[in-house]
Amino acid sequence: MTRSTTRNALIALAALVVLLALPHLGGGEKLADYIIFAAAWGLLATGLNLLIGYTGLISFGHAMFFASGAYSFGAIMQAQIMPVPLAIVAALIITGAIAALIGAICVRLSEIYFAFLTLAFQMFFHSILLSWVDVTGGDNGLLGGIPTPVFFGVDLNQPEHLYAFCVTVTVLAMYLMHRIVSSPFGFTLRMIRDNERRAIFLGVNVFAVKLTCFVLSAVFSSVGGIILALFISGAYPDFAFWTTSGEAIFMVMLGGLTNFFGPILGALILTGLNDIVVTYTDHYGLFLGGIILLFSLGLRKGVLDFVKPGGRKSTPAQPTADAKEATHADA
Amino acid sequence: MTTTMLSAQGLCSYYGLSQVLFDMSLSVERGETLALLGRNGAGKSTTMKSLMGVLKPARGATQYGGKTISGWRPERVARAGVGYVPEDRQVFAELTVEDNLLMGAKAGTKGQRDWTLERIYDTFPMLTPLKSRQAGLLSGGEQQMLSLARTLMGNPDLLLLDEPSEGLAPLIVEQIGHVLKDLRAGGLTIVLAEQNMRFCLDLATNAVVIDHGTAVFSGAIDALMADQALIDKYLSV
Amino acid sequence: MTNHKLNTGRRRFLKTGAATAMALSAPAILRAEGTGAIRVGMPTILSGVVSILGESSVAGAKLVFDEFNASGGLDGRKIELITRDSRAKPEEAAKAVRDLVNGDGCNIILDAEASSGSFAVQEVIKSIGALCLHTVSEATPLSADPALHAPTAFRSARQGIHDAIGGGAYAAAVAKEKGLKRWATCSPDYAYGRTTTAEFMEYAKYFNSDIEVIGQAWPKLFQPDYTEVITRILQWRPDALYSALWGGDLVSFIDQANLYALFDQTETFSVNLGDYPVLTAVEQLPNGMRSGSRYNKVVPNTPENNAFYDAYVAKFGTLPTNWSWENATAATFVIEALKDVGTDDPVKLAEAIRGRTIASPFGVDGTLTMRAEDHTLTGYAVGYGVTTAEEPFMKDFHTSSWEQILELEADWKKRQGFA
Amino acid sequence: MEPAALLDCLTSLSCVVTQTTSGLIIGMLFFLVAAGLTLIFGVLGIVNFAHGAFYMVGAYLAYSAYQVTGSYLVAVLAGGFGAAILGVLFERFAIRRVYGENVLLQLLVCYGFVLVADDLVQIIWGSEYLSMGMPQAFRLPPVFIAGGIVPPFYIFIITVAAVFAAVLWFIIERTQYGRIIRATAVNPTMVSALGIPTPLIYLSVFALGMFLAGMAGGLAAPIRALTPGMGFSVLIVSFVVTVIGGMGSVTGALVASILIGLVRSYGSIGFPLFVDGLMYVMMGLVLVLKPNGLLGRQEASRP
Repeated sequence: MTRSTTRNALIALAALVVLLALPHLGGGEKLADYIIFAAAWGLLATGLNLLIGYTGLISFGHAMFFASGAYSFGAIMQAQIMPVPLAIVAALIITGAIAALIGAICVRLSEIYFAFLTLAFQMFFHSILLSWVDVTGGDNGLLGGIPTPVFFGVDLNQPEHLYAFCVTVTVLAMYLMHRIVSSPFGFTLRMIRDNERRAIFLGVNVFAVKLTCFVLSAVFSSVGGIILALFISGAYPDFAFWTTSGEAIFMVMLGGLTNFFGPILGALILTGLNDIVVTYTDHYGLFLGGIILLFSLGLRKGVLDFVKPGGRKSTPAQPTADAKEATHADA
Repeated sequence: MTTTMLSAQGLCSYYGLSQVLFDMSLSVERGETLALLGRNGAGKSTTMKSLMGVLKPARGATQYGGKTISGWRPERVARAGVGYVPEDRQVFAELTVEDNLLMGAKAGTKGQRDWTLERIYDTFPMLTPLKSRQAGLLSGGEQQMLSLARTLMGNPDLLLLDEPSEGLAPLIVEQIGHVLKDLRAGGLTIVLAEQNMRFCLDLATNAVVIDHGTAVFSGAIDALMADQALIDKYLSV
Repeated sequence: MTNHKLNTGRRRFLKTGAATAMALSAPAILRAEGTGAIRVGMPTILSGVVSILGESSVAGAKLVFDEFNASGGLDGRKIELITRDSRAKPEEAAKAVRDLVNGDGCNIILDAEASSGSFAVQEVIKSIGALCLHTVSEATPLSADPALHAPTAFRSARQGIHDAIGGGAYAAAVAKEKGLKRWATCSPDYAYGRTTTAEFMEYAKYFNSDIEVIGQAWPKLFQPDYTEVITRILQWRPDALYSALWGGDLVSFIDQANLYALFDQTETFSVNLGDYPVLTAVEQLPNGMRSGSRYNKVVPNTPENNAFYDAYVAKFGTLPTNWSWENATAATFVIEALKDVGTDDPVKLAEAIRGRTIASPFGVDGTLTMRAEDHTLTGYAVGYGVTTAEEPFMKDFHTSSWEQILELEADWKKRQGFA
Repeated sequence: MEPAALLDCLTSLSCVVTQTTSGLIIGMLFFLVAAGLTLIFGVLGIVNFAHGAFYMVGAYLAYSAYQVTGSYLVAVLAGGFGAAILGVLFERFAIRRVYGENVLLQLLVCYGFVLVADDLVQIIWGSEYLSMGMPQAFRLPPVFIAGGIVPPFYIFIITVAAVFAAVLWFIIERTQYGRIIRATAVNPTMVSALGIPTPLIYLSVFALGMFLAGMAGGLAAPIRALTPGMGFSVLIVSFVVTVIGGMGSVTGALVASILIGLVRSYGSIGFPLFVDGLMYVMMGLVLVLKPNGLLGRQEASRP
């Protein structure tokens, strides 16, 4: 272990301790619920950002992996064939396999077409969840709750245990993702994002790298789905609906896609905003839509994009071709 | 009658974060043909773009016909009488030759419509049989003619002509030269950015030499020709 | 995934934490008791395509609670209704319920969620123990399946199987009279549409063995265009058509099928047609379409039900829906139980509601009962009538016999393994 | 799967007539929405996720206009122009600010707009289902052509949509304005350097697209229930149509719309449970095999 990885591990541990202590310092269950919810969404968003922010691939279909994590975990637990930790691993493997299949088809495409194809797959996945009633319960979701037998003395039926478990898994997943993006692999991703041609010249197998990233991104996003499934003791088709992807993308944008912690900050903000808007008004769309418009037309950059300017510059506000024009001109 | 038609002072332009023009200045008199010389990458095209408003200079000012036009959008500059023929021609590949010409059609600043399709086909006879051909299928020389003709359809008072001879066969270059001479004779003011000095000699009266985004010489083209050291330093390949 | 070392560390931490958490969360129940307002939480859908569901649910409950508050409340304690928009997302519904109970101190939840949301709410109720009345979901397993049972959760809504038995018997009789043998169905392609349709046809065949299903169309929920489904049904040339489409989808379907004169050629049984928002939206309601009972001023045609209708319209300016009466009923159960118990302790309230019979404008015999064995509402108006284009929109209403419904329901439960 | 039923249908003239016309009506209404979507993408480079919201607004405005005037024509025009005016405001104050920006930012602007629009519609028109009702002139029994059933109203809609397709084609291929928008799609800078105000072109194309969406909403108002959020399902199909036809190609949108319409009408007989699935599979296949769509433009080739 190098010094910086030791330091990061210590930071992660400290974050975990703080998170575990938080609800007991006066926040109560409301705070715990909020944190679990934001953690689930935050993992989806951070996983997604491995693609968007680090590789420059905009997936509009990540909700399907969020759902596949939740559904496979829930279904395995309902079948009562393995304990929670193994079921999680199995759910991640299943998601990884699905992602590898879909990724192999999608990552060859660029830009908007990649986004559309992932969106198409997601809609297909969603319709399977709805119509394969025997396995998925259709629109009723996985009926009957998700049983969670005690393992290693952890009883997820107790709110305190559930909270501690979810927070631990989240911190662990975040730590692993951080290690990935700061590894040589992470640098390769950024090189592909910034200059794919250069990467090819340098002998990088771009397809393999993109596919690996796609799978990793899907797997981490599915951890978020598993946490949400644990929290509400069920899985529902709307996990795979495009609006779920849309919200995750908004979280990435809101927090900032150039910063590793941007998406999770975005998740914290948006989850909080949702709670506030729903609590104080019946006009969700008006308020949240207004906030989104203000953000996208006013701020334009995520919160953490301001704190730490990343490698990406924003292009001037002119139609696409103008911007293209400027870059291929002489000097 | 010599009045200043177009002048620029202290233009600084950027592509993204990299600066390309540094304090670039020039001035063109009415009816004059000004050659903008310099090596590849010296900043000629950037100067043209900055004058046209296609690229917004970060600093500096441009006056045209007594008005400050820096900061104007290109269409406003064009409507004020400036015609622009870009370096890489930029014909609309999917449109036919005639549609390309019609795209450029507009009245001049005094409402004149001197350039009609007939006159264009007279001036550029090689375009006549190509009328309904897609512009993308034309040869480089034909595209250059088309691009120039398209701009003329807008009846400009001043022509910004960027590297018209680039990559073309000598015969075509010669034809273009003839057309330009006729235009000059008709009273059109021309700013001609070129690497090909020989091409400019016949056409231009004055010259500006650009290097590293700034004007290193400004004066009569004869004076430039006389200064072999300057030519060696900034223009020889 | 789980690291043993981490676990032991956390467990030690948890022990101290758990005690604090208990101390903090337990008073949530205590706090709400006493003299403050009694808080009733309602997660529901207030935005999007089915926002009418939420709006009319809130209105139905509000009508009853406001009246109760105006008459002095529970020894001066008012009932406060707190609503949360779940945007039809089950996870939001679950979180809203937790928040309503833990954060807002609601011991009573009226769950006005569509079926997926109601299953999510049921899971929360199982672990959190508040009193819950599901007021919208007609999904049968919610209360029929013992595996889903929660001691403090009830269904104050139609139960799919009740309508299926009542509707099946009615359809069988009409089929016999008119010689309708070849049946087609057209229902939305999701759990509600599929189970409702299967159960309806099952009982129609049970009562009339001549009935034969010759084709089934399953349009998607919220599909904008039904043309391909309509022309397909035309190809089958059925004698009769059953549909579980509802809401805006049903309005679109009728408008589009009218163009093909579908309803002139087939006898139509549309379980969800008889709801005011649908009836008033369809501009050209074909004559003689048959509908199951939803909410109607004249079903049952009693002064009490007429009075409810009038009060509702006067207060909200809109017509009551099926969801309105279901929520009004839930609110009435809550109030009756509160009067009995005197506090809003969920366990005591649940005891008071279990098996309770209340006087109600919506009961066939003027009463409704919350059946003790499976916490399901019985006694409401089930049956079919012929819809008309003008007020009261329903004629020749045939009320199904509850005796028959209960008998066949018991049998059905056995077959499903629910009893 | 019921291939036998499909075969039966294909060998029966009456069935072919019925299914083909129903395929056309499904397709042509999608086309009106998709045409604007694809035009806006082609010229402005914007994926307009708010398109469905304009369709919805058009339908609601048409409903209100019909309530007041009783004229279907006025209603449809109110839907079209109302949506166009709203489109002008949206372009001027929102979309214009994100041209050339990250596509995610564009999506967010549209997403925010959709949320606000849905909620405002709910506040203004209420959450009840609304139905405009069939205009008196079209309350006719269906006609039988070679044994196939065809509602007169649908003959009207197909005609209107076909006329609009022809007018659009004419505008784009045969007018100066059409030349300008085709050129702007490829090289806006050059267009602007020729003295043509591209911001106005963008604005007008956006307004045209919104006009088409709003008019489609108005045209469909007699046969589709109005609810807040109704634009969404229309949007999804329009996207599929746009992608299959080729983003930016109006002709492609027409071909793909009719294709999708026919697939739906015949598919509902041959493989009823897979009609939606087939749409997505078609879209997926097109994206993999021919990312630019059936008739999509190749990337601008500049000399």
